Amino acid sequence: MSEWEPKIAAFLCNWCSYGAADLAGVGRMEYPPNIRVIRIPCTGRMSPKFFLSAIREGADGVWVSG
Amino acid sequence: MKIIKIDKKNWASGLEDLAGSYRLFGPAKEEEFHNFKALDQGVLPDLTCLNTRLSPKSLIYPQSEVMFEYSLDESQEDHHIMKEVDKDYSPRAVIGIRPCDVKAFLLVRKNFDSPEYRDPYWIRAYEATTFVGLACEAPCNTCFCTTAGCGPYHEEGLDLLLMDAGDNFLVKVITDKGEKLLADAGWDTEVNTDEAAKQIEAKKQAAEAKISSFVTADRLKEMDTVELYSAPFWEEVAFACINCGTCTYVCPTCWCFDIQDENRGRSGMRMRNWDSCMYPLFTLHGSGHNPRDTKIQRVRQRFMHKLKYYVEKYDNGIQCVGCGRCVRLCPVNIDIRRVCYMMNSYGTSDNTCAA
Amino acid sequence: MLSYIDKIRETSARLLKDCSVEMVIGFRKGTVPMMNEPHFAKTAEAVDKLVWDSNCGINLANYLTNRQEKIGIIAKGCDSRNIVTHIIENKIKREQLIIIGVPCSGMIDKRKINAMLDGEINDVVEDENNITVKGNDFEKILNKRDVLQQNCAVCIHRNPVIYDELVADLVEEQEGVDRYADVRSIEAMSSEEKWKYFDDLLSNCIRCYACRNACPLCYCPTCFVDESRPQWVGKSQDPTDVRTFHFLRAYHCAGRCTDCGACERACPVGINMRVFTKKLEKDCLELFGWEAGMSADVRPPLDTYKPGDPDDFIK
Amino acid sequence: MPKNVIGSVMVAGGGIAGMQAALDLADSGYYVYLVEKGPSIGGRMSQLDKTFPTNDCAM
Amino acid sequence: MEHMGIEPGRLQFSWVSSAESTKFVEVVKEVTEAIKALGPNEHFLKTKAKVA
Amino acid sequence: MGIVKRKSAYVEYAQAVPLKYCIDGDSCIYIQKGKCGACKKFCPTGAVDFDQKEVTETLKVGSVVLAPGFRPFDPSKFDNYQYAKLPNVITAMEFERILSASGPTMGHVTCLSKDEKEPKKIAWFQCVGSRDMNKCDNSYCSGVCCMYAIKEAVIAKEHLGDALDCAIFFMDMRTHGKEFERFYENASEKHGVRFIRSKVHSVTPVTNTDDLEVRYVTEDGELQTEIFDMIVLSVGLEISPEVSDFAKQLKIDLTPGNFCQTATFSPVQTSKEGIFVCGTLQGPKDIPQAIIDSSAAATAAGEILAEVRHTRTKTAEKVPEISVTNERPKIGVFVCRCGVNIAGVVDVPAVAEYAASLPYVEYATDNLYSCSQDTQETMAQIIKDKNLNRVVVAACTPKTHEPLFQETLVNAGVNKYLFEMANIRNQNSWVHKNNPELATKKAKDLVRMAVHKVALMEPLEEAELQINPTAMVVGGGISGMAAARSLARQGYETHIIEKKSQLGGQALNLYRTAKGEDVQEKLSDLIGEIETHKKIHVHLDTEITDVEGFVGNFETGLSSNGTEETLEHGIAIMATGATPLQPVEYSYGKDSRIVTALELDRKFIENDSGLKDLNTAVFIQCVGSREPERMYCSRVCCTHSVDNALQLKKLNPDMNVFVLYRDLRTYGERELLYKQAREQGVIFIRYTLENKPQVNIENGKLLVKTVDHVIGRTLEIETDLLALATAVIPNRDDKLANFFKVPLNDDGFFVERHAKLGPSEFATDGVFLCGMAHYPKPIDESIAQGQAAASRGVTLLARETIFTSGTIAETDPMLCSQCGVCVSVCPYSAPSFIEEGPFAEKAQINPVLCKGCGLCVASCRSGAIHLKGFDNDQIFAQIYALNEAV
Repeated sequence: MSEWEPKIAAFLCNWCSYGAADLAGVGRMEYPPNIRVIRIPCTGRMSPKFFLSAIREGADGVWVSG
Repeated sequence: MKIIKIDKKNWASGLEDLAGSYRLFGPAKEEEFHNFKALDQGVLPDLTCLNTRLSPKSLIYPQSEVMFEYSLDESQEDHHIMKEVDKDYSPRAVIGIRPCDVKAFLLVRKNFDSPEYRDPYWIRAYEATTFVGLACEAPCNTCFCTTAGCGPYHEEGLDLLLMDAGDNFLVKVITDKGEKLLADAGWDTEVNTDEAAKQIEAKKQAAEAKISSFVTADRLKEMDTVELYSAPFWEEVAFACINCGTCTYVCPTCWCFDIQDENRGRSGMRMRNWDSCMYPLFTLHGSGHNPRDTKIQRVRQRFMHKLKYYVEKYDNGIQCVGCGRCVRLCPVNIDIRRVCYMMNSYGTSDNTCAA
Repeated sequence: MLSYIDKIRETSARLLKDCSVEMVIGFRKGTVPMMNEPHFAKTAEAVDKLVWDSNCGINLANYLTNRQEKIGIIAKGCDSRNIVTHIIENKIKREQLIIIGVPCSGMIDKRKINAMLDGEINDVVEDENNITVKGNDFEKILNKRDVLQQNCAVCIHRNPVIYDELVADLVEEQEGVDRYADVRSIEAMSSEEKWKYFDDLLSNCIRCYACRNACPLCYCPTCFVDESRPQWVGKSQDPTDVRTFHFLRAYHCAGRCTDCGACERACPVGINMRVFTKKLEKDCLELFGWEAGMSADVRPPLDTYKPGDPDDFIK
Repeated sequence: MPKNVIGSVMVAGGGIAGMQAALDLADSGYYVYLVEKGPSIGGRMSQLDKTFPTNDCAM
Repeated sequence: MEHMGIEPGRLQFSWVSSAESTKFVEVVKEVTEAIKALGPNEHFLKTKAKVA
Repeated sequence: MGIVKRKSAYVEYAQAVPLKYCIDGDSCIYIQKGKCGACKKFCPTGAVDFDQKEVTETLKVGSVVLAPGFRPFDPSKFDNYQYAKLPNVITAMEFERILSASGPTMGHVTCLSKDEKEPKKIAWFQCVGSRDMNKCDNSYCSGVCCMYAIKEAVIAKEHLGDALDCAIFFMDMRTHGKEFERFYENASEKHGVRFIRSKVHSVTPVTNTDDLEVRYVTEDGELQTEIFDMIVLSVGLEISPEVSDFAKQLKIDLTPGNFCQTATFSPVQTSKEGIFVCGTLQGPKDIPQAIIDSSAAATAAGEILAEVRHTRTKTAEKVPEISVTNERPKIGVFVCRCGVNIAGVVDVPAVAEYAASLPYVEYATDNLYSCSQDTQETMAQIIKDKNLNRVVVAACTPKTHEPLFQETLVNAGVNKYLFEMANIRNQNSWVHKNNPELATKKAKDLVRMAVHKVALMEPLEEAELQINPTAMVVGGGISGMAAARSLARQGYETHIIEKKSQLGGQALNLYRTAKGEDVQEKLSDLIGEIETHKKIHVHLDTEITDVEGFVGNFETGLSSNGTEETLEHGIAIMATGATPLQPVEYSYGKDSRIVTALELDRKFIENDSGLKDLNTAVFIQCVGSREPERMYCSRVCCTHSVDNALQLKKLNPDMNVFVLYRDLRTYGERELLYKQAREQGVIFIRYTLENKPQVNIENGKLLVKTVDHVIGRTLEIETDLLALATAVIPNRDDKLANFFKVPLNDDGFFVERHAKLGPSEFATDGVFLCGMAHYPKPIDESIAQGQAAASRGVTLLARETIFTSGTIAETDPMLCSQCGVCVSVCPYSAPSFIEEGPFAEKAQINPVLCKGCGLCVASCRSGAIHLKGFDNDQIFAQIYALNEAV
């Protein structure tokens, strides 16, 4: 690969950001392809374990969005 | 018997020569404590330490040891097959190990090298190693080796025994392995054996005299196991214990391990890690049942194993070399000497006195 | 100190005698210098073994978890705060306890003392202000203030916050101590320096979990590091796994840690893991104005959500 | 109301309106006959690509 | 996290309601940029255990 | 439509239901000439039967709902547009097919001329077959063409890039629906669609090419010509003669436009009892409005059949669920192309091939449209044949399609929770269309993550829950009452909660409907029925203080003049309505002659004698609407003002009546009023947002100044009455929205579940909406939506029980350390301590109260709580799968 592309684990709330992500798709809005979405039922589900383990497993960043 | 003298001036150069044919290990100080480390080029073992904080058992039996690798990738031909990993069993030499720690390997060997089972990793590592012991001139106040089947000048398990004699080291040659190491190092100044032996004996007496701490284990073998097991003092012994497992981790004679697989994506490895009978998970069954569910059972197990079951099974004394590490490092001051005393004197009139 | 011991024994004996409690949990004299052993007394004979000195650093609240009987417990400031947390978290009922409060003047740090001396210590004698240490060929008098455990040196809750009996008059609380100098110095580091700092800090860890087990907050039936379904923290000494353990252990103590120092004291390899918990303790104080274990009536801030909670970190 | 009321409804037209009415009726506990002239239901909406204002797929 | 030496920017939080697709896209861009700027994650990677 | 040749054996479209081939009698050689019959020979299942004859069946039903729909206007007869002759003049329906991925060009926009070139310039002509008495008889407005033309223009640009020139020739831009105005604004501002206000005179082909020359007159009267590659005729909707004949047979009254005659207060009732109407037969309309009145028709039919509910229905047979316990995961992966939506960006076969290489994947394939019925059936068959026990579908988004695919699993006997979707459309192909390589990579990552997760999924059970058969309607306006009436007529106890001391809402201020009915009279009839109905309980002067519970079992705290009570109900309908804007412009408040539209209605209601003495009256439209801070059309005001203008003319035919407007939006048959007003001499003058009318009071004279758009000169009108058509402002109630966890949009209207398909319900189960709280609307639409909300509610109430989600938290008492964090932290009070038994004092979770948010799981230090479907190991599996396996 020519340029390093970060891989970001995105923990998205099913009801909020996940919906927004879908809507962004409907709106055909372009954004960088670096995020890998993990759907969680609510940001309350997010646990530091997930952050740590994502980082441990080689994610370059973690984004939690409610 | 052969005794060699090494002028301390030749110490460093000899070690340097050895580094060509051996991987060298020795005590090294890090911050406040000594531990055994692989010695980098030109680094001398620190022989001033009383004893290392952690026992050298990890040199032969690492805390985490990978045994096999495997792949889960079904497109690979050898998927789901355990493959042995390559390990380095080239000759190694441990310089400056204490007699008690070396004796401990012989105790552990009962487990890893028995007629029923020979543990390939342990045995190969052990056999690749030449032990250059350092006699204790100034034992710690928690050392009780002399009553634990060992001593500051104990030779069992050693290939060479080194003694500090001012400008020189006196070296007692115990095995051929030791002999070879001396040759590789170019230390070959023989001394008058008789004279040196006398000198050594005197030093030995002096060192042993300095040991004030002891265990009494004379009755353990003959005692009734079930009676001892059901003794009421275990509640008191176990009360303070926090199940941390420090005692087993620092103990040179504890050998239990646990096998775990660690997966990384579609490959993984099978490794063994030290385990401890102090941990609740140690005996947890797959069913969820745990035969040693309570702390008191686990504490009892540790002492019964070391001081009764081992004694009975191997007729080889207690499973302890008196290094005193567990006594010094137990965060809540559970003292094996005291427990041993309580066990040994159980059923007699006097079994409450602390060591 | 001696007067403390007499009062402790007298109180304990009384409570046992009138059957207010079935056992008293305290300390007995240790078998090595500067160590005492947690001990329970059910009989008069055992009561006579109870002692008190500056080597009672282990947090006795740890011994209360899920006990069913009526217990008398000797509690210094930090112990009492952890007893409060235990009560909040249903680990013991207030009614089961008679708390024998001990105003504390700090526990001594044997590592610090050992480091100050060359030889082995055979005996230690202490009075009000001084510690006399004796070895084979030396004897040295140290000012107690200079050899306190780090956490005791910056402690501002030396008196028990909750008690039924008191063995002595309350001591004056320390004022103006700089509790978080160490945390601040880490905060000031760059990410790279921090990384290095913690790498060094944890390099000796042998994962014996003494810190976890000495901590009264750690009472889960199965600790996350021991879970194997899924096993997401490796059990070897892999530095990442070691760090994950320490990090999450600290995280689990967030809003609950009283900085009693039991973890650090218990560590066989001398890791100062308090730098993790203290950071969280400091954050809790700054963000929520919270100090753990001060009242049995309030739930810790991280257990509850309030609309006013700080959310500056969220975009 | 006469007593011999029949608990079924005929919906004429299988477009979006007919389908919705049929679904509502069926979910409300009535038997529905959905009658459509063509070979499949879906009506005009199935010929649309996207719908305004969200540009959702009409399918 | 930050305290331990993981760069603060590696973990990002945001609130985006399901209607705010524009904000979503903005935040994705921001987050990606921020993490790109930090470069690859080099710490806390679980690497293959050493063969001991 | 004949864009391309259809084979005589055909399927209507890829997702058709039922998806069966049929034979086109018009082109089949066998049917036409008695020869061939090849299909019969080759069909392996012997499904072709030429002997099928028309059969007549008689159905006995309790009620009939008419939804026959429309046919697009056929523009062949317009010789000036030469639709029939020129290949590149097409209808909007044909253009839809060209845009569609499953259409004849696979979504590639090309001209229909032989060269099949990509067009560079496309023009849309509005009002083809609508608002036109000249070339056809359709004087009504079709109501949908403005929006679909804009949509087509925007999507065409999306397909062909911004360089494509799109021009829309229109008379009035009628974007009066919810969120339409913003769409219009964006089309012009962001996408650069050109809007040209002109009715095109004629189209002539450019010699020797298929290009088209368009001649039109600009607003200032200049004749212009422009050349386009393609012309799309925005054809209107009309009722086909068969339908109107059928209606006449049924003796159903029709309107002049051949739509069904209905009354404002009973919008889906035909003139024949027991027959109801919905969809375009009721009037030209867009999808959500059709959905609303079809639900309304359903409830209207249900109202007369309430007592025989459940007498004819049968319970569906369930496919027995196979046990997957102790089975090795056998995963099937279906990668959807979604036409070109996904396949146009992502290399779908590569993803499927990659999926096949993943652990436990036994089967992987790609589908053109995974959601189409035949694919669904094929998938179910594959699951059965291959004994799959886990399924991953990589397609659009679980938010819309998860239930569908779960149903497929159920049909194959697999527990529906053994399923995971990888979102490779909404969150991948649609947003990374310029980066196909990375998008394919991302799709593989997402599939891998889903596969790893699904391997760990366990079958889950759903708890059954009783529904309280009581409804609560918030708001006692027209739509709220309509909803309550329907619910009560269907047999459900209904409570109306009204803040004010009187029922009626805004309707109390209205004079006449567009159809000429007297609002006050009809309103009092409705109120009368509400107040006397046994099943309706009206709570006036009442506010909601608190809401607890969930679908089927809400508990709402009510407060009325200091008395508190708790109402238990199974569903809730939000009908909180709207109020008119109090204007601050046009000197409102400075002169008694300046009134709002509703104040004018008041004068009519009170029979104000001064009205007929006026010499001049001026109406100003869009007061507060379609402004940057209120970017929506208030929908009702154009019709209202036109009608009031007519009323004034009726009182005094000599009165000078002016309507100052921006776009006149008398949609549907309301257009007839507009026409009538023009005929009666009402003068309509257009103004622009940049150049609003000026109102001055000089020496007691009320003067309105505006620029006439035709002559381009400033006019000054001295008037005796100035009526301001003020914006409709929702009664925004954030507290209420919060109580029921339902969203509000930026304008303060509630956000429905789906803009098209779920206009009367919320994403939150058991909560519905209607009336002006949804969007401004006239009385008939408000009533229809009230009925629709009731209909949607009844579908829940009639079920009597519902199943809760299987995605809930559960404690493992063996691991619980009873610290109480979960009990303290849960916002829904789901966890509690077990009181007795072997696990006394450990925590447990009430599956009904649990929303599956996972807060307790994250808070549990002991790891004793599991969230089914999103458990630690499942999320970890996804995390571990983030990177390609080492």
